Amino acid sequence: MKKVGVFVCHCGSNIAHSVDCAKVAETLKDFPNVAFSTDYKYMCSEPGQELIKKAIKEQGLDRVVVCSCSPRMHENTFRNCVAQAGLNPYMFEMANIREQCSWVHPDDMEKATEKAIDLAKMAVSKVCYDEPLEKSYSPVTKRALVVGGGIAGIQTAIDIANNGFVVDIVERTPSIGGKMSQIDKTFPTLDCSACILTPKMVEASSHPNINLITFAEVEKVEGYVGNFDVTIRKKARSVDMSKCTGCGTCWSKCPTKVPSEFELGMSMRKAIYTPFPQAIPNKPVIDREHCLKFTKGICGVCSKVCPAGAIDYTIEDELVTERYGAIVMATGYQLFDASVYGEYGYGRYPDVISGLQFERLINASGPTMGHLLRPSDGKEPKNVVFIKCVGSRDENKGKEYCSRTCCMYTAKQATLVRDKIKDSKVYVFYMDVRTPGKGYEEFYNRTTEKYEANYIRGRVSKITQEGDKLLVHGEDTLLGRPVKVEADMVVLATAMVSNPDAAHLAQLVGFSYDKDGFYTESHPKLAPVETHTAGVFLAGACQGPKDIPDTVAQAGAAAVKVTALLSKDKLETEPSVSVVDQKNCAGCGHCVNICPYRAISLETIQERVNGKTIERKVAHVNSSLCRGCGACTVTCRSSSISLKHFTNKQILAEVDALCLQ
Amino acid sequence: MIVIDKNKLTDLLDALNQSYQVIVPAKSADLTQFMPYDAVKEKNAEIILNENTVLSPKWLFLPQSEGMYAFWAKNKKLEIVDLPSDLEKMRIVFPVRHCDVQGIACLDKVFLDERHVDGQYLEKREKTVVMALMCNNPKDSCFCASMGVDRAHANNTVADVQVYDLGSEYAFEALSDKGQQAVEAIKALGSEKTVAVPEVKEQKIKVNIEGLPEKLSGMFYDSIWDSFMFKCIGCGTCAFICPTCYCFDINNKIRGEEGVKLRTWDSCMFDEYMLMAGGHNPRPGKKERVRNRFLHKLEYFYENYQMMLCTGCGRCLRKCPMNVDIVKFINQANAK
Amino acid sequence: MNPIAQEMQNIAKELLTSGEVTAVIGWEKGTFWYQSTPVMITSAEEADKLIWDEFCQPNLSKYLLDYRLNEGKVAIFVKGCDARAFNRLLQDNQIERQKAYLIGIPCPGMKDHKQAALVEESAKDSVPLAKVCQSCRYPNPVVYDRLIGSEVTPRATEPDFSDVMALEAMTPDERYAFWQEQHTKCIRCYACRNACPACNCRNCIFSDSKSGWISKDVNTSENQFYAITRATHVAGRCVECGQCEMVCPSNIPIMLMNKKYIKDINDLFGKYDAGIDIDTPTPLGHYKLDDPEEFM
Amino acid sequence: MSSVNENFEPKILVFACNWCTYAGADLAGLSRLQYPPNVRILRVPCSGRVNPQFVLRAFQRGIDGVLVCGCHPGDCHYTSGNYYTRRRYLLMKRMLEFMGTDPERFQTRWISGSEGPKFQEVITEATGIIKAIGPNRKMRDDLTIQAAFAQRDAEEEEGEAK
Repeated sequence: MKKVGVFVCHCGSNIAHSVDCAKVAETLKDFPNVAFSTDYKYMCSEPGQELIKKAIKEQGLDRVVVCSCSPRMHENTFRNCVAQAGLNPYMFEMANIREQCSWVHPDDMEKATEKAIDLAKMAVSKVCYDEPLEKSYSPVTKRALVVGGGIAGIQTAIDIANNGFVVDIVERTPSIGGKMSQIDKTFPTLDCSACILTPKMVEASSHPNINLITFAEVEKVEGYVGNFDVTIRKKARSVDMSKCTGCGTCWSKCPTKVPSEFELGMSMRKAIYTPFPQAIPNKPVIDREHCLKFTKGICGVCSKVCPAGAIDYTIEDELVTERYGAIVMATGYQLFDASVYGEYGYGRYPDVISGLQFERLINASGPTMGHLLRPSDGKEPKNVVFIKCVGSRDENKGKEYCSRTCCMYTAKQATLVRDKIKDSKVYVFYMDVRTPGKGYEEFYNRTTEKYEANYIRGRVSKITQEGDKLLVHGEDTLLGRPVKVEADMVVLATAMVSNPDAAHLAQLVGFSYDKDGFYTESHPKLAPVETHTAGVFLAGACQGPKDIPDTVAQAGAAAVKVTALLSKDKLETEPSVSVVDQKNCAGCGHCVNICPYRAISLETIQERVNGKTIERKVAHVNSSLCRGCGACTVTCRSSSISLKHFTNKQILAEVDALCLQ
Repeated sequence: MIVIDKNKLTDLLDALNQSYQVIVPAKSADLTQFMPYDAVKEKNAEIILNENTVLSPKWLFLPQSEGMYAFWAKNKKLEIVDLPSDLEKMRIVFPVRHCDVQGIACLDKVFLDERHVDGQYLEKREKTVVMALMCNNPKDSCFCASMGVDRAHANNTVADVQVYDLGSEYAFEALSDKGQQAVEAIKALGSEKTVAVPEVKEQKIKVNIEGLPEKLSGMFYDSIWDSFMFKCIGCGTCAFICPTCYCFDINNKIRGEEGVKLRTWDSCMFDEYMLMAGGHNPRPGKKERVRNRFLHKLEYFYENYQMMLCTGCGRCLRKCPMNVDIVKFINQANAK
Repeated sequence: MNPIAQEMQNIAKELLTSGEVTAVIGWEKGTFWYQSTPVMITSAEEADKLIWDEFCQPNLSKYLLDYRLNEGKVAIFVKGCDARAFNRLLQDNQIERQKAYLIGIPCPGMKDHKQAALVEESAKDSVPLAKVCQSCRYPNPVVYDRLIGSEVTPRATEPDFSDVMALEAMTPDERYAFWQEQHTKCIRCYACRNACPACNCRNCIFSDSKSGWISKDVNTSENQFYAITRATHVAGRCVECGQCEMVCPSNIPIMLMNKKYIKDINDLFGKYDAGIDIDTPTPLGHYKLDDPEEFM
Repeated sequence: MSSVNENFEPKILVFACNWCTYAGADLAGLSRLQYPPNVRILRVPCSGRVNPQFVLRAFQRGIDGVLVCGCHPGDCHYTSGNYYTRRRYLLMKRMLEFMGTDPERFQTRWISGSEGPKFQEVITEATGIIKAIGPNRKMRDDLTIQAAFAQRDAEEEEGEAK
């Protein structure tokens, strides 16, 4: 026999004005398992709580129901109260007879009282199956991993490191810097991208709390918040980092030329190379796909000329496993392949280039030393056409979403053209101009007014080549007539898209992504840098297209979340979690797939069957990860998974209680 | 004997239905079973006289779910009250084949055992007139003769009326006072005649049970079980359609502060049948369960009551989903 | 003997003699002409028990659950539906692929053994195919190690929902009356569950009355709770072998409920056939953001 | 509608997820939005916790209507719970109707924490409809022992009279 105490609150007159609280208390006295029942003016007040504590002690109550306001209001108050009287705080339930009874049925005392009695009976029925629950704790490894070394990753790492925690940055390419290092100027301030990025790169590389692991990829992630075991593949550089001084002799002597990824194929690099002059670490790697030593077994010049003896062709990929408390995904984005739009001739006409190629062409350290020249004949273009939304906002050929940055970088590029080539004309074909950022609209206005860029609202239908000119056929939808523009160069504002392996990486780490491969935040408004996998956070364009200011802001936010997590010595876990009856579990694994937190895994247990020890797989809930949603309990046909505090028996008991005549 | 033309079947049933609740074998919603004649009429169901029903008449005396008593914990005080009888009228069940009559005889052994008479069972038996039909048209699954059932004369500890199928007529012979009263009720529909017991067709299936219980008592650890258990899927079909399986489980049906103590059929083929509270199961596998069922039917019951707990009705031969065949088993055991 | 049975016996002999498998599960002739029943043989001498005829409807795959702890491999014969059942068990992590040797048999369709039981053997030809077989779309095994005979043309390309639709066309009260009558017949023998390859829980919630879901009281309401719940547990997982309906002693049209779920799943979430591709998650095991929305 | 139904007060069970619908119901209360007193809210962490078997059970025990309510798709506190709810109950609703229950008696609705008025509206509408169609007699598993106690009481009275 359980000994339930029922305490009915008047809430002054808030409840009592339409619920006969004394009657509720009186009726409940006769309900099974109720040992004590009373009503009081303010249950949450000091004397009210004393009343509960006194009754627990004097009546020997082992569980308590308070009929008052919403549990969202005072559940914790009363849990603390019963705990102070020596009960487990989870041996407590609330019946909401204010928000969901007296306040909504003010004029019908009889029915409101009847309803309050039902709600109280439901709570008593549930509390009878309550079991003491304890919070559990898991340790926190005070080290963070940032995946991706672009501006998002760098900023996150610096912020975390400045808060006193060790951070590893894993970067796939030989250098950190990311896309921002390829950009010439940044809008709307037009400051030089390298000038603001390079100091950050240097800070990251020299920070005592930051370790750069470049030319490396995440291979495997196990564990959970506070304790992720991450295996990192350090790709073979063929250069001994401890010996190399970055003097550059090797790459100046290397005979093999390869199109430069950094310059988007518009100039050449060597087979032993650093991606760009300001690369960090400024130590080369050998591109084994092209190096003659690896392809043909000849050459070996770099090894011969290296004064430090740092070249080592025998180095192999190395797998290292490190434990981290938190992971930040800052893997950035890629550019949409504009050749999908055959009508624009990208890839066919050399003078139709992407926005990022434009950045390199106009950059002082780029292939043309900052002189804007046509790739086809090296002539300076006079008429430049920009086409926006190439791949964005186009469900048919591209992506449905808006890439957010293109309006602004196109405006920026238009001004740069006008700035560098005084007698030039620029035309911008657009669908809309979106400038929702500080100083953005002003910048756009300057582009059209001061820099006299011609904005034409309409789509380009095709581009044809006429001699050494490009003929851009489009429509001016504002004037409602076709337009033809003769251009020397066409710049396509290509969409930002997710990395081709973004989904793979998300599955590896264990969080979800949307149909476009962008990583899904835990809540679009209230948890924009969290994923729903505890301990995994997002920064930058891997979550969705964004510009540099937004990326840096998000990086800072992610860093704060990581810092908050790592500053704890242990993590308190939700006591209302799912638990598996492993004896009953058949190990079908349906719950594993349904759990949004990857809290459930199959583990092998040993069992005695007919005198033999056998092994079989059953589900296991990691209570550090489980957040108690209960989706698994419904998918489990054999009811082998139960959600503590909301067990099947408890809910059935409530249903039964309410249906009693 | 009273001889009544088969054409007058409806008149006969209607006449009986005046003073009795008549139960007949019938087919409704694609299932043959014993059901009240009133329901047969209401549903326009077909009365089935020439074959064994899928469900046996066992439920008339041992319902699948039966309340034993009601309890009430109002105001925290427990009260227990007997349930009122659900038999308002005397029942008459017509016709019951000799195999099923024998089945009732088996149930009598258990529930009317002198050491303990089950009151609810007794009431149902006393309030029911059993009209046994001597069937001269056996199906290919019938083997009652082999199981010691007298095909000409029904077990007279059970049958109140013996009915003979004369082709176009039925002959009724009262075997008990209850039976006599029932025959009186239909007397007017026919005429008194002396009738010879009709010839019966031989049954195709024959098994030899001579010395079987003794033989089986030495076969508990025999390898026969290893091969015999394979097919069984552990369902309760055999036990639930069987006219003799009588195992039941006792449980509660509770609504808040009131409830009923229920007894419900159970099957030793269910894996939870022998499950102990601590989780131990003395019959953990199919082998142990199949062995128990067959040994109960053919050895243990015989040892206790000197009769087989199988009446050769052939229901399980036809309805076991995977055809676990008791005849085949007996033959194999004999051959060992 | 028909050539398929001959080849079944040959393969069984070969596999048992070579020791590749420790047992072979197939069909043998049952008590009556309309019964073919599962059999397990462990030696080549027993191979002549194996048969193949139009009553081999028992689905063999679930028997593998009894031999999970078997050291060696077990061979089983699989028709289209047995193969889907095998995939069902694989997808539910109940068996290991490498512990089974599957001998596929393209299936011409099995006769309705319940109908057959009503007539003499001489009228065998007039016995119709079992209901599920009449609209079978996967008569050829979808997974096997070895195939006997040549593939057959499926009898249907689209599922047949005419019986479901007929019921849908009734009024709620008519439908209720229909199911009341059906579920009143249920004796809760659980043959449907035990024969079903998708019912592979270690302990069924209906076996444990302490689970609180259901009492042992057999009445129409509880029977209906059982029926709906079982259909729901099997929803998106039913391989349409029809075993449930075939083994039901009370002739309850159980597949009607399973097919209702299949039809609705196809309509709502896109066409899905269970037990075909084990890497595709089951319809109730995943979701799409753009699933139909009716609850706004 | 008949006069019988005018006096009929249905009981309606509402499964409400803690984060949206329960909060929405609280908001309705805070805003003093009135609705019929026929509903009883059962709080669950997430609509994904609501096992269809709970709904069947409620009907067995004689409830007149059931609503399963959760966050709007995309708003689930646990990311995906309501997407599973949507799949499960799109099917369950159809199955219940296939079994012959009255379609009006079971609904799934998304009600967010800010939708107090929507909560009021949904409850008012559902109560009205169910009131109109009368008490639910389908699928019930009643305990019929009243007769036993009535008989016992009668006998006792008779005994006392003697």
